[in-house]
Amino acid sequence: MGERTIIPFGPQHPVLPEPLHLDLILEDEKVVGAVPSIGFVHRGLEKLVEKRDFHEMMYVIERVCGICSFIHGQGYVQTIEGIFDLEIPDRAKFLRTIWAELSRVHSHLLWLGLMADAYGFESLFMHCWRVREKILDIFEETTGGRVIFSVCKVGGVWKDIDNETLKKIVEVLNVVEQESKDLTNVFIKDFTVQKRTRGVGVLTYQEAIDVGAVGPTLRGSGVAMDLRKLGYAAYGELDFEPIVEKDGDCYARTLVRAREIYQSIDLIRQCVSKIPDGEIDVKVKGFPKGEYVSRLEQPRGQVVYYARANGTKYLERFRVRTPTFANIPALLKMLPGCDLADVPLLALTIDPCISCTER
Amino acid sequence: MAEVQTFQPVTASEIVDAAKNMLNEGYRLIQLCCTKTPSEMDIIYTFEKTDLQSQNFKLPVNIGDTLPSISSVFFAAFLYENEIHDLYGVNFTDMAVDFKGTFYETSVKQAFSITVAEDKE
Amino acid sequence: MSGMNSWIAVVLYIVLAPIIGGLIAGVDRKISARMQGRFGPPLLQPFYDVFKLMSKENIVVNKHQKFYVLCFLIFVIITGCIFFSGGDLLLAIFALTLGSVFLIIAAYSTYSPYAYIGAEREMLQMMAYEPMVILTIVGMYMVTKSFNVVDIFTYNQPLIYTLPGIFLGFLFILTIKFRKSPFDISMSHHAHQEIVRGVITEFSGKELAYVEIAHWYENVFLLGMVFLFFATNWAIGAAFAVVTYLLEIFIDNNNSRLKWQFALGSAWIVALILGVGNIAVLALK
Amino acid sequence: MAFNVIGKTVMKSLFGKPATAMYPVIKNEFYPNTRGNIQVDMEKCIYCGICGRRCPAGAIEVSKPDKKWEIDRTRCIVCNFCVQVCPKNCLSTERHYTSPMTDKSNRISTFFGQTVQEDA
Amino acid sequence: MNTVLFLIVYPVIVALLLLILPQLAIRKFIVVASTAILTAASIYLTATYFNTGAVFFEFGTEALNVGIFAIELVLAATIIIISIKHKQFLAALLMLIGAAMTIWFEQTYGEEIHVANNLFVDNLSLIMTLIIGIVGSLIALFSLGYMEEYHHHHHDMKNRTPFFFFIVYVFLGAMYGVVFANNLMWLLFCWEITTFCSFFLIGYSRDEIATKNAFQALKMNLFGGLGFSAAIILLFMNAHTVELNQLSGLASAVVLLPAALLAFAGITKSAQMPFCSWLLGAMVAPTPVSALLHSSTMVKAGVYLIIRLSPIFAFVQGGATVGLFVAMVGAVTFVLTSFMAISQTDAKRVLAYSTIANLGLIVVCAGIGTYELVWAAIMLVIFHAIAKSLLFLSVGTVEHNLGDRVIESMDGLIVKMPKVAVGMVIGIAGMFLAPFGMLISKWAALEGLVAANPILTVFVAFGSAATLFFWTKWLGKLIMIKEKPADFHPHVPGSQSFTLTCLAIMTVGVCLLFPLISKYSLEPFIASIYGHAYMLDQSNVAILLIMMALVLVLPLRLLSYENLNYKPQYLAGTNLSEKEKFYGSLGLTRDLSMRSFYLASIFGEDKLFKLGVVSSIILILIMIGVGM
Amino acid sequence: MSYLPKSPWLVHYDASSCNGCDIEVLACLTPLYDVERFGVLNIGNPKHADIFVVTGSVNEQNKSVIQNIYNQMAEPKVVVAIGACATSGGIFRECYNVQGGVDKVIPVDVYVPGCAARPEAIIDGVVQALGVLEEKYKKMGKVAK
Ligand code: NFV
Ligand code: SF4
Ligand code: SF4
Ligand code: SF4
Repeated sequence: MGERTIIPFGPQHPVLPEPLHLDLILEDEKVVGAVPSIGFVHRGLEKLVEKRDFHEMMYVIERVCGICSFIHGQGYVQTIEGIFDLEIPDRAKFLRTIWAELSRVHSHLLWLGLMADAYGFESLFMHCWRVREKILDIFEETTGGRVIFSVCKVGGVWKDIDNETLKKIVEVLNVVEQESKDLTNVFIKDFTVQKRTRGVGVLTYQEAIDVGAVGPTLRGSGVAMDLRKLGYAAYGELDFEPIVEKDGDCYARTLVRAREIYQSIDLIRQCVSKIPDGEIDVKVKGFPKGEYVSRLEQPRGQVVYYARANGTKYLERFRVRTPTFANIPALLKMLPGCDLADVPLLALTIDPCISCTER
Repeated sequence: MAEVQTFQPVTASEIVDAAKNMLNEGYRLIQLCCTKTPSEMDIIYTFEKTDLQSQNFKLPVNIGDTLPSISSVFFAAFLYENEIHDLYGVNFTDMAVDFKGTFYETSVKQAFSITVAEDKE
Repeated sequence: MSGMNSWIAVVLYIVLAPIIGGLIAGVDRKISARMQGRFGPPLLQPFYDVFKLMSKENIVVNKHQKFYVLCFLIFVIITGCIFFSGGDLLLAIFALTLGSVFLIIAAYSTYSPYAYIGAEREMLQMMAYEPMVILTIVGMYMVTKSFNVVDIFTYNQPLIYTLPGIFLGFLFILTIKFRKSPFDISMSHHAHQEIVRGVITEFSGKELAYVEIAHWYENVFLLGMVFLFFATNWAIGAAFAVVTYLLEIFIDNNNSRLKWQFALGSAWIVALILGVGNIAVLALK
Repeated sequence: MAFNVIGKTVMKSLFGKPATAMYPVIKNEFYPNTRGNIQVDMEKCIYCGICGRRCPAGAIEVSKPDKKWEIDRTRCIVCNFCVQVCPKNCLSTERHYTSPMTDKSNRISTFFGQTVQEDA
Repeated sequence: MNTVLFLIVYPVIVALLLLILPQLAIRKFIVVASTAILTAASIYLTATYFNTGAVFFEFGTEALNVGIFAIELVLAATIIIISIKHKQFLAALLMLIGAAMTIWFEQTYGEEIHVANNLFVDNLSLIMTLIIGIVGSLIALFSLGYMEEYHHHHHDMKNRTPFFFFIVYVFLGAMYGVVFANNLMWLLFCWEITTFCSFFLIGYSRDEIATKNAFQALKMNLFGGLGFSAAIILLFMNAHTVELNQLSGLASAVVLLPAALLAFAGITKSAQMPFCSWLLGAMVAPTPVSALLHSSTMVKAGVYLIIRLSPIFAFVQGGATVGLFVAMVGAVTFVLTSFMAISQTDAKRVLAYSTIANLGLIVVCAGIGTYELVWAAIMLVIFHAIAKSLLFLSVGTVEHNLGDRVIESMDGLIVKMPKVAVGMVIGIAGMFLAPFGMLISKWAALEGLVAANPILTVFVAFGSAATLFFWTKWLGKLIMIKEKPADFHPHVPGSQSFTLTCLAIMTVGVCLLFPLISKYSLEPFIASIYGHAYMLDQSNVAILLIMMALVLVLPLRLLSYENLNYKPQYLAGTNLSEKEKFYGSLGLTRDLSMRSFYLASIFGEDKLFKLGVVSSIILILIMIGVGM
Repeated sequence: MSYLPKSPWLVHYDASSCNGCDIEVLACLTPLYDVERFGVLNIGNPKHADIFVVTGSVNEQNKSVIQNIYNQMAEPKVVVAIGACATSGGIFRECYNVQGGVDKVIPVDVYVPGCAARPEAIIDGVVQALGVLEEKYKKMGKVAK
C-alpha cells in the first residue's frame, strides 16, 4: 500500500549522468527522506600504488576524474614533490596554473550546462557546452588531449606552451568571456531560472561550515575560503580574491561559479603576462620517503591528498579526499523538504562528481 | 613551498574529545585517512580552520578494532568512517548514518587490509 | 457544414493530421536545434522515429497498458473528428479529456514510480489548463451563441476582436498542452528530466509510437483551436496558427522548466484574469 | 528579473550558421600535439621492453626472442608515457585515434622485427 | 393512486415487521421480497403515470392530519429527551422551537387549512420514485450481507440490526412521502422523519464520534426544518395555501420569502456550505447508510425541493435574484468541496465531498432554473444517485476485505478484487468522464449556464478541473497492475455482489438510455412547466453513443494480445529479480510504494472550509434578505 | 530496409567511468558534434533505447545495474562500450574492485577504444552500431517468420 512514494533515483538516471543513487521518500512531491548510496564507481584505484611506481601513478591519479583530471595530476605531483621537498621551475608553475584555471573554466561551463539541463533549459545547456568546446580546443592544442592531458610529471610538466600560443589562448578567452557573459546573464537574470534556483536548498553560513562543505558550495554560503590562497603553484604571485555570495541557495552557488569563470580568465591573463621564460622541469632522482598532506582548490572545492612513501619506487599509500565527498553531507542537509523537481538541482548544486568521490 | 606538517598522535579514547576541542577552536573536519602498511596501521584525522590552517592527528589502530565515531561532533565524519569500515575493517560505534558495510560493496572485502607486501610474504 | 462535407473533413483529418503533425514536429526539432546552435535532425525525423518504434519488439509491464494507450489514441482522434466535422466544441474537449485520462491510467497501470509521478503531474497539468479551456469555449459561445465549430467558424467577425483576453489565456495554456518549457512537467520531448520520461516511461515500441501519433493529432486539433480565433480568413488564420507554434518553440527554448506549483497557480491566475475578465466584459455588454 | 534573457543568443543562432562541425561529412583537423594511436618504428626498436614495463595500463608487450612488439589498443590509455620513455625514440603517436571495432580480436596490433616473417 | 399510497405505507409495514421479527432468515426473506416488490411497484407507478403529466390526488382526512400531528409530537418529544440525555441542549432547543411552531400553527390556523390535493405524481416524482424504489431497495438488499459482516468486524458493538432495518424502511416510506406530497405540511412531516432516520443511523454504532456526528446532523437539519416551518407559516399567513403546486402562481411579494426559506431548508438537507459538515460527519455510519441517505436519496430531497422551486426563480418577479443567490451557494459549495476532495485520503470522505459538490452543481442549476438547467439538474440527480451508491457500496465491500477504506490501500484492486474494482471503475468513470452520465449532465449544465449566467460557468470550470484530478488519481490507484498478495482471499456475499452488479449495469444502462429518458420523461415534464423543452442535439447524442460503444467494446482488445514480452518496471537499474522490489540504499530491499498527491498545502480543508463557511453564510443571508 | 538506423536512441550508463568518456558522450550531443543529425537522441530510458552506451568498467555494485538496463531494452538492441575502461578495464584493470570490460556481463557489439574516447571515435562507434542494429533487425524478422 502506498503510505509514501519511494523512488529509486539513480544510479542510471537521465538527469544525473553520474551513478549516484538516492532512495527518495516522497509525500506528494515533497522529499521527506533521502538516503544515498554510492559505490557504483568505486574502483579502488588508490590501491594501485602498490603496483605502479610513483611516476606511472600520475596517470592513474589523473583518471580519478575526467573533469578535474588536470588538477588531480597537479595535486599528485605536488604531493610527491612535497615529500621530496622539491622546488620546480617557475615556468612550470605558471603553466600548471594556466591549465588549472582553464580546467576550472571548462568545468564550470560544463556544470552550468548540466544545471540548465536539470531544469529543462535545453538551449542554455547547448550553448554552455558550445562555448566550452573552445576551451577543449585549447587543451587539445596545448596538451594533445581533450579531457585527459597527461602533461604533469613529478618535477615539472611534459609540454611547454610557446608564447605565441599563450597569446592566442588569451584571444580565445576574450571570445569565451564575451559569450559566457551572454549565458551567465541568463543564469543571473532570467525569471524562470531564478524561480527554480532562488531560495532552493539553502545552506546557511554556519551549516556550510559545520557539514564541511567546500568550494563554491561553501563560498555560496558566504564563507571566503579558497585554497588557492595558500599560494601553491603560481597563485602566490597572482592577484585575486575568493568569490563569495551570501544567500547560500542554488542561485548563489550558480553565481559563484559564473563569476569564477571570469576570475579564472583573469588569472590566466595575469599568468600570461607574468610567465617567466626558462626550464619546464627538473630531474627527479631517487625515491620519495615520508608523508605529506597537500590541499588544492579544485573547481568543486578543496581536495586533500595524502601520500606516504617508504623510499622504494612504490608509494605505501596514496589517498585523495575529493570535494564531492566533502559536499555529500551538505547535499543530505539540503534534500529533505525540497520538491522532487528540485532533487536534480540540489544534487547538481554541489557539482557532484561521483568518480572523484569513490575513486 | 612545503609547509611544515605535524601528525599529532592520539589514542582511541581521546579522539572524541580531541575532535570536540578542535570544534571549539573553530576547526572543521577535512578528512579521515586510514593507512595500512605491513608494519603499522593508523588513521589520520585532518582538521582545518577557515583561514586555511590545518592540523593532523594520527591514531594507531588494528584491523577489527572498534573506535568511537566522531560523527556526533562532525556530522560529515560518518562518510569517512563508513569508508574505513568497508575498506579496512575497522569498526566504528554510533555513526550518524551506518551503512552496515554497504557503503562500498566491493568484490574483495576490506581490500586495503592486506597489502601487497604482506601478500608476498 | 453539411453532412457530406463533415464526413470529408473527418476523413481528411484522419489522413492528413498525422502528416501535418509529424511535419510540425520535424520543423519544431529543426528550429529548436538551430536555436541551440546545432545543425539538427532531418525534417522527417519524427516519422523515422515512429516507423522505427513500430518495428521494435513488444515489451510491456502488463498488457493493460497497451489497451489504454490504444484508447488514448482513438479518443484523441475522435476529438479531432468532432472538431473538424464542425461538431460541438465542448464535446470535443470532453473527448480529449477522456483520451488524456486513458493516457494517465495507462501510466498508472504500469505501477512504476516514474510513470506514476508523471501521471500525477499530468493530472495536475490537466487541472491547470481545464478551466481556461472551458472558459475559452464559454467565451466563444458568448460571442457566437453556439458551441458548434461550424457556427463559430462561420461567424462574421474574427473572434480575436471580442476575445483578446481569452486568446492570450489560451495561448498560455497551450504551452502546457504542447508540453513545452516552462510547463513540460509531466513528460518532455527531451528526456533529461527528474522523472525520466514521466508518463511514457514504461511504454515502448508501438505504444510509444501511438503516443507520438496521438500528440500529432492533438497538436493539429489545438492549432485548429487557434485557427478558430481568426477564422474569417483562411490565410490569416493559418498564418496565426503557424506564428503561434513558432512562438511556442521560441518560448520552449527560452525558459527553464518550472514546478507544478507554478504551473497550476499561473494557469489558474491567467484563467481568472484573462479568461474571466474577458467573459465579464462580454457579459456586461 | 527578466524574461527571455537568452532570446538574443537563441535568435542569433537560429539565423546564423550552426556551430556543428559536421563530422564525419567533413573530417576533423587535429592539432600537432594531439595524442592518438601509438605507432612503432620497428627499424629502431631494440626490444628493451622499457615501454612495456612502464606503460601504466600494461598495454604493450615486447618479446625480445620473437622480435615482437604488441599493443592492446583497448587497454592503451593514450598517455604517451611510452613515447616519452623509449630510449630509442622509436615510438610515436599518430594524430588520429584508434578506430572503433566490432570484433574484439582486432584490438591487438602486433609488429615484428625484420628477421621474422610478417605473415600474421 | 393506490400505488402511491402503497409505496408510502408498505415500507413502513416492512419496517415494523423487521423490527419485531429479528430472525435472520425471515429478515432475508422479507428484504429480498421487498426489494422485488418495491422495484416492481415503482416501475408500475412509473409506467402508469409517465405520460399523463402531473396528476393530483385529493386523498386525506382530518383523522390522518391529526394522526400525523400526533406522531410529530411524539417524535419531537422523543428527540428532545434523547438530546437532553446526551446533554445536547441546542438540539433539544431546536426541536422544541420546531415543535412549538407546529403546535402554534396547528392551534391558530388548523381550522382554516384546506388542502385541495395532498398528494400528486408527476415525472419528477416518478424519477425520484424509481431512484428510491430501485436504488434504495437495492441498498437495503446490500445491507443484508453487509450488516452481518459489519458486526463480524466490529464485534464489540451491540448488534442492533433489526433496528437498523427498521429505520431504513421507515426512511424509504418517508422518502416516498417527500416526493409524493403536495401538501407542504405533509412534506415537512416526511422531511423531518428523514432527518430523524438519518440521526439514528449515523449514531448507529453509539460510540462517541458517531453520537456527536449524529447530533451535528440533527441540529443542522432541524435548523433547516425551522426554515421550512417558517416558510409554511408565512405562506399560509400571506397566501392561504400550503400546496406545492400553487407556489409558482403566487405574487412575488408573497412567495419570495417562503421560497427563500424553503431553499434554505433544501440547502441544509442537501448539505451545502456552510452545512456540509454534517454530511462529512455522517460517514461514520455503516456504508449502506451513506449510500442510501447521504448520497442517493435523502440529500436528494433537498435538491428535489429546490428543483421544485425553480419555476419560482425563473418566472416570479424578483425570483431570479433569490435564485441567483441559491445558485451562488451551490457554486461556492461545488468549487470548494471539489477542491477539498483532492486532499482527502479516506475514500468515503472523497465520496462525501464529491456528493456535496454534485449537489452543489444541482443547486446551481435549479437555482437559475431555466429549462435547460432544470433538465441538467434532474439528469444529475439520476446519474449521481446510481453511480454514487455504486461507489459507496463498493467502498463498503472493499473496506471489509482490505480492513480500511483509505484510497492508498486500494492500489492494485483490479488484481485483488477484479469484479468489485471494475464496478468501482464504472462508478468513477460515471462520475466524471465522457461519455458517462454525469458528464452529459455537466455538459448540459455548462451550456445552460453560459446562456443564463456566464460568470457561474467559471465556478463550474474550476470545480470540474478539481473533480478531474481527484477522480483520476483514484481511478489510477484502482487499475494499477501489481502482484497479488498470496494470502489475500476476498469474500463478497451474494447480496452484495448482486447489488453491485445491478448498480454497475444501471450506471452504464442509464447512459445508453438517457436519450430515451430525456425524450419520454424529462422533456414533457419540462415542457409542461416552461412551455418548451430542452432538446438534445441528435448528432451529439450519436457521437456520445458511439463513444459509449467504443468504451464498451474496446476492452475486448485486451483478450487478443499475444507475443508480449513482459519486462519489469524501470527502476533506474536497481531492479531485483523479485518483482516490484528494488535494491535501495543501506543495502535494503525496498518494495515499490506509491502515494497519490493530496496537495494539502493548497487544497487543505482548514483554510478552504473557513472560506466556504463565511462566504456561503453571507450568500444565504443575502438570499433571505432579497426574499424579504 | 528498416528505419532503425535512421533513428537510434541511446541510453547511456556511466558504469565506473572516470567521467572522461562520459562527458565526451555528452559532448557528442552538443552543438559541435550534434549527433541528432543522425536522429540520435539520448533518451535516458532503456525501454525506449536502441543503443546502450556504456562508459567505464564493471564493478561489484554496477554489474547488476548494467544487466538490468540491458535486459529492459527492447530488441533489436546493441551495446557500445566506450573507452579503455569499458572495453577492457583500461588502466583500472588490476584494481581490486574492477572486474574488467563491459563484455564481462553483457554482450558488447562495438568497442570504442581511447582514454578518453574522442567524440569523433564515439560517432564512428555509433555509426558502426547502426550496421549491427540493422543486421539484428533482419535476424529478428527471420525468427518471427
Ligand atoms: N569532486 C570532484 Fe573532482 C573536482 N573538481 C576532484 O577532486 O571532479 Ni570529477
Ligand atoms: S622502449 Fe622503445 S626500444 Fe624499447 S622496446 Fe619499447 S619501443 Fe622498443
Ligand atoms: S600511450 Fe600510455 S597506455 Fe598507451 S601504450 Fe603508451 S604508455 Fe601504454
Ligand atoms: S577510458 Fe579513460 S577516460 Fe574513459 S572512463 Fe576510463 S579512465 Fe576515464
